[in-house]
Amino acid sequence: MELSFSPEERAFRDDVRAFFTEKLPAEIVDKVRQGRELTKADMEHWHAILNARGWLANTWPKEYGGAAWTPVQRHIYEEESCMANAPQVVPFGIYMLGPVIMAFGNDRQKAEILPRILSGADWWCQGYSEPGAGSDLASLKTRAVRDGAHYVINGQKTWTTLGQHANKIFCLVRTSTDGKPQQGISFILVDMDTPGVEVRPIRLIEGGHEVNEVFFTDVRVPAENLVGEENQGWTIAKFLLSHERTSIAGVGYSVKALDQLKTLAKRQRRSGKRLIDNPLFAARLSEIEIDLEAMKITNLRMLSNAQKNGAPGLESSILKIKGTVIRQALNDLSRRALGPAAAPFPSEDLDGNAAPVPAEDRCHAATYFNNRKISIYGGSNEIQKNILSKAMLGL
Amino acid sequence: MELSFSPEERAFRDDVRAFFTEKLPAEIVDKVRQGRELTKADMEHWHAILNARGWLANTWPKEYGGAAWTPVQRHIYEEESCMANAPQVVPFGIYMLGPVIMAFGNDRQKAEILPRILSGADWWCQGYSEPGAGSDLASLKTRAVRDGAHYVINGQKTWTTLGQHANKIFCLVRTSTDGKPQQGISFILVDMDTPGVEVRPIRLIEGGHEVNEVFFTDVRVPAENLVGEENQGWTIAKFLLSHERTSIAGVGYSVKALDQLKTLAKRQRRSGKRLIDNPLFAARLSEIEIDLEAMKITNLRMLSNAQKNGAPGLESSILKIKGTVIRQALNDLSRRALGPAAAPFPSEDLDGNAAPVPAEDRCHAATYFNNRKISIYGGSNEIQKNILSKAMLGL
Amino acid sequence: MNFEMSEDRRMIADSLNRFLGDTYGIEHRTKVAYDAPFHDPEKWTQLADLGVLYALAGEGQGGYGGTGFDIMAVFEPLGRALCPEPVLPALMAARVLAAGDETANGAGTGTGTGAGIGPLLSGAVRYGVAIGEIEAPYGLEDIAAQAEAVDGGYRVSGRKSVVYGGHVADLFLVAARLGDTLAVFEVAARDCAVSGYGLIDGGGATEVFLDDAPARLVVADGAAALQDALDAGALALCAEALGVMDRAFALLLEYLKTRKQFGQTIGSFQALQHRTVDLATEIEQARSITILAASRMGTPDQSRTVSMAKNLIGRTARLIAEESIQMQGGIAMTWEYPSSHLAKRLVMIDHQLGDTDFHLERVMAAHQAA
Amino acid sequence: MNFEMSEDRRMIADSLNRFLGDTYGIEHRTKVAYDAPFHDPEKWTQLADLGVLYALAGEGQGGYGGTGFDIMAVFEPLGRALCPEPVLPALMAARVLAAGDETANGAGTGTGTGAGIGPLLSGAVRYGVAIGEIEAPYGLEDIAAQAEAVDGGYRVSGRKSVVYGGHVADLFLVAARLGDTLAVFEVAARDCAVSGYGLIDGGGATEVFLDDAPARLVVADGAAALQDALDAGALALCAEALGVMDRAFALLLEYLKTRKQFGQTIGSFQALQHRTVDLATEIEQARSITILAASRMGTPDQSRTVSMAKNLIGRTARLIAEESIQMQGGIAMTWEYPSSHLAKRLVMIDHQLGDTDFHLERVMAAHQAA
Repeated sequence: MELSFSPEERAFRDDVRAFFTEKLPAEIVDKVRQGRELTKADMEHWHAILNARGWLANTWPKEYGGAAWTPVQRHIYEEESCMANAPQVVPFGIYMLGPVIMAFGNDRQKAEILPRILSGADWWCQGYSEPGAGSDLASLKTRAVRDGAHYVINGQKTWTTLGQHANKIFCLVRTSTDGKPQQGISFILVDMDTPGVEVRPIRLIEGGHEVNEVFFTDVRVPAENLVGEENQGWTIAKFLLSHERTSIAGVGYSVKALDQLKTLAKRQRRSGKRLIDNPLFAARLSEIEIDLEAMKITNLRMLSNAQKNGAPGLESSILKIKGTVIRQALNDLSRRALGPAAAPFPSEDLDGNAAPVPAEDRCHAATYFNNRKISIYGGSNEIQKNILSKAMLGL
Repeated sequence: MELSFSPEERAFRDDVRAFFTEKLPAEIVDKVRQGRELTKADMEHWHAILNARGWLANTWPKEYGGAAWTPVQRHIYEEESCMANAPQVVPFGIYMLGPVIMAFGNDRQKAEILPRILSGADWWCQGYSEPGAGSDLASLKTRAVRDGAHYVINGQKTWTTLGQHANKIFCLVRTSTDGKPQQGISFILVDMDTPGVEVRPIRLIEGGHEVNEVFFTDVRVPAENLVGEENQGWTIAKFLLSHERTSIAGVGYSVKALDQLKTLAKRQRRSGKRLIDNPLFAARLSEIEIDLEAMKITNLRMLSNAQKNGAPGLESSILKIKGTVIRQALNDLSRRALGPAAAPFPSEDLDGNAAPVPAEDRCHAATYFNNRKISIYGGSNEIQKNILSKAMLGL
Repeated sequence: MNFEMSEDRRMIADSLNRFLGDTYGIEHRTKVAYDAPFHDPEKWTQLADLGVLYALAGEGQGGYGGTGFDIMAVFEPLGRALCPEPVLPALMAARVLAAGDETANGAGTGTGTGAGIGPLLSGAVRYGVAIGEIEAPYGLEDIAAQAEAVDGGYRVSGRKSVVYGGHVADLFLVAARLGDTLAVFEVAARDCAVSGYGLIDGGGATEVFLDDAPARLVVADGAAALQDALDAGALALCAEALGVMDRAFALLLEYLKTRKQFGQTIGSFQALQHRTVDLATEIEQARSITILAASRMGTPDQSRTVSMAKNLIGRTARLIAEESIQMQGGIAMTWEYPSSHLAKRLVMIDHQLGDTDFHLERVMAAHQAA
Repeated sequence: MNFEMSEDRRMIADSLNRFLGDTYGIEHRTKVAYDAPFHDPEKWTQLADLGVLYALAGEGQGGYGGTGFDIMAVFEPLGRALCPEPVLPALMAARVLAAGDETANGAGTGTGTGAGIGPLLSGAVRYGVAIGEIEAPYGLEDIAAQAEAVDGGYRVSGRKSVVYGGHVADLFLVAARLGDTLAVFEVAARDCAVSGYGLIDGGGATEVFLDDAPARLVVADGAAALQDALDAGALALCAEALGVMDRAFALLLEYLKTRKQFGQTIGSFQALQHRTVDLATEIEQARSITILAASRMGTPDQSRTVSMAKNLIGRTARLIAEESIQMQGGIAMTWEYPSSHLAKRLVMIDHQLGDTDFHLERVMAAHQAA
């Protein structure tokens, strides 16, 4: 048993840490720390900084301009990224489309698409979910009908994250209704400025705009925009779902959230004492801390497996389930720690003097509500349990 | 809204309380208080005392020697019984077979069976469950084949509570394999001393003997022992299950257990303080107390409905589920409160001096383990949830 | 034993349900609840004209209610409609002003009401009840605001935080230390610096900055009156939560019965069925404890029982909120769908007038004192 | 980073698993665990002959192990077999005696071992470790037993409660106050009044009554040595619990796959599937925290991390116990079926060397001190 990282991995951690210290813009750190929304420019700026260092496409092979990190390096990066209040990389081009193109795309697609992801020329978004088909992708209804050298797409996608910033979208569409519902699905790329594509914002529970509906009305897309074979979409979708799940536990976020919560609990006062000295609060905080310490090791154990076996196993579903539960429990405690001061709607109008809490703690209620999503998206925790029950336990 | 009992009901409570003070034998109280097993003689003694007062068959109509209590009176009696550490009435004759005979039995059966339940001449036990058919009664396999003026019974029953004391057993048996599995079941009465009946004890998790297996090998039973029509057993079983569920929440037990726990928590010491002054323990105790206060009202609300509508509704399943959860949580806390002293096996060998806890708290671990049964028997909590989901929520 | 509402109270509840159902639909509510003034002034007037506020005070104060069951009858419909109108501060102010009346007429430590309770009950004058502070969010013990007698009147200084409905209040009832006692003062809104804001679950509140603000003494020894107002307010929040929960649960149930996944209604999945039954069970329990607390108003057990109720409501409301979002999935995460707003209210009620832990500690203290 | 057991430790674990699997089946276990002497003396000798006890001490003490991972390697198989042999007191005694050795050879406050650690590791001499008292069940702070120096030796008085394995001990290591410090003494079993009894989850323990019992000083300033023994013991219990949980879960899974109800295997019911996945998840977490605690033995973080592990193990073990009974139903309530005994051990481990709350408070204290 050896729980620590190798000397090389520790040196890598030092590099990452130094990079964040030098290159991460202070105004972006402030926004992340305070839980405020980043602008499109913020995200593009950060991508450019990462790309200049060669770290944007950290999981891509070097031949495509990637960093070819091991799962452990990726993990170390994610941890440090959270601790430094760095923004997450927008995943749709880097972690989702990129690997799909490398695995299923043709040479032309590789040559055209991958460099534009790195350069920031394209902002991709994802067209998977549909109204009425949340976790059940096989039932999707958006049709793509072949018409000469084009496909004509009609239908609606939803939950398209950051679609308001995107110029491109990759979609799962139905190209056939023969056979099982999974068999008639294809993976296709669409320019967002094609006539007939319309993006409508969805406002979320806490008031923010991060997801959208995307409507397709007689949208004509060149047939060469198909990735892989026609009706091969289900294979691609499964490839994507099983890909890149080692950081799915969100341990880095939780570690950061716990840190912030401890500071908050030492500042807040209840009945003349620090909140951390309230036994009920301290007990809850400590229980979550213990769960999180265990989760860190669970994550490393599965990472170690992934490093050895090439790919994460089913256990990644365990990370997803327990990781989201822990994170939501921390969000819950941070909200509670504020007492009545959690209630004001986060808004630029609330100037420093009038707000009952400092800026870095003003979004805890909003974050709590917004993060109810993490146990729903990417395959809800219920779906993960169905999968584990069958595939891991054999029930 | 009026949460209190009527003047008549309060007077009744006074009567009950006075009765317990006068008539309940001290040596029985000690055993109940300490969680020790009662002997057959103890239970018969108590039945005789109750019967002398006319309260043994408290739910039976007066014409059969019952007390014809309202649901509220029954509830008040149960509460006081728990508070007084009185034994429960052995339910099989009084609450189960009696009502069945009154509803489905013929005149001869009524005349022969009911008086002998009251007098204690017969001790009935229940032959429902079978190995492999716990909550799923419809799948029972014990066969009764008509042979002239007799049925010949072969099969096995299990979980027969206090069967070791009984001279009679009422059984559900399969008399037909035609149609749906529910349709071929009959309700029949068997003398335990008939050749071919064998009782074998089942030892439970905590070491006690309260349930048994009963084996039937070519047991010849007179055909007139059938209750109701042949193949009417399912109807009778459902009648029994829906009957008499107002005290199913076990609120009285929980109130008593909470009382005892409070005393214990003021006596036990941890880190130089009383256990009740430990905030984590006090918080848990208080949460359960709150749940129990709510359950008392929930119980009364449903009782009030039952009083009005004649029979308890589906809500009795809610009482069962939540009532058992609360009781088990109290048992859990009582066990924990003892610390290491919970560990000794309760035994007569442990004399007062050598045991690390006083006699009244010596069985908390055993009770905790034994009471895991209350969420399993009588239709497990999972079965109750299935029922509620369909019948109450329409899912 | 009888668990039916009296005829009078059913009439209040029915007329409120009808009024809110007809005129305060979820779209209207969402429109007004999140934009200044974070409620609908016209609807406020209509609500007052219905006589709802009179149900919150006893006959001695010119009302026709004021018991625990009256509070339930009013606030449950408000919850069901997710109504952001500032009725809660009116209830709490009425309790304090009534105590002011009593002490003024009795032992003489109070000074009686200024405008009188009449304008409050008619809806003409709106009060904010300013008790909590940043370092004393829930309890009375640590209140730091100070008052002093000056020139035959009083002056009050301090900061009151997250005063619900304070953004539209004409007058504030302010808890402040006067020598050794905790007193209650009336301060005109124009004499304080107020800075209002909207709340994440709709409705509005304000910070109140008092800097030697001229004040009228309402109750000199005000701890009991304030505690009574806090208890009545907490009971009202419990009843409100019941209304919200009922509606949230009904929406969930409807969703489970209609929405299909993998070719089946979601409600046919056993894991969700069992969780839904758990929710139904907890809602019954929440209703029971609220009924109990209502019945104990005005008895020596008032505070302890209200704390029990607020604790259980806090636990249950969060459970319903989280589970109803989780089981309905993405749709319940959206602003457009009522469940999200119901869930926010259910969670944030725990931040008003004492959270689950605060009230649990009061129940614990009762055991530890024995 | 590497989460595989070293070759040496895998050999210990494998040979233990093989020995216990071959000779300590559940029927044998149930027979010996609940009747005096509540273990199997012959098996104890064989276990010692396997060299298992040597794995619990470092090379300096004549052993070949003694690290956190050695403790895991020994106690997980013991748990899997639900083995009632008194290995735990041997581990804890070895830690204390080692500290005695060190202090005796070092600063001189200890007096060295009497019989020496050798007979303990060979299994020839059995120790009981007598720390807890009725009013000081888990912590060292409130120990009341008193020692005094008499005639060049020592005498100890007091009562020690629920001393695991003490019913078959030759010698006791007793924590007692000597002036201002907490010291550790060795007392022969024949010099105390002992009253042994069986335990509800199998195995035995004793009350130890000391009345001016002649004693040998082992460590004069013994708090650190005792804490180390408690930490090592708690880690051993965590590892034992992992073994028990794995077996309990395997039985549950088998039951779910084979037992039918309403014509389907029970394991096909989604509500049970989800709960079973939850159990599997928590078992992974329990293993992780135990690995972490094992890795921190001998570091400044030892005590705090062991407390984290014992807390999480306590929570998880109870969950597995309760859920495995509930999901298997009546059969798991019976003495004849192994699940019942596994469940009892899982629950009762929380009553040894500090329960979930005790250890949680130690973790809380670390935050509050900062």
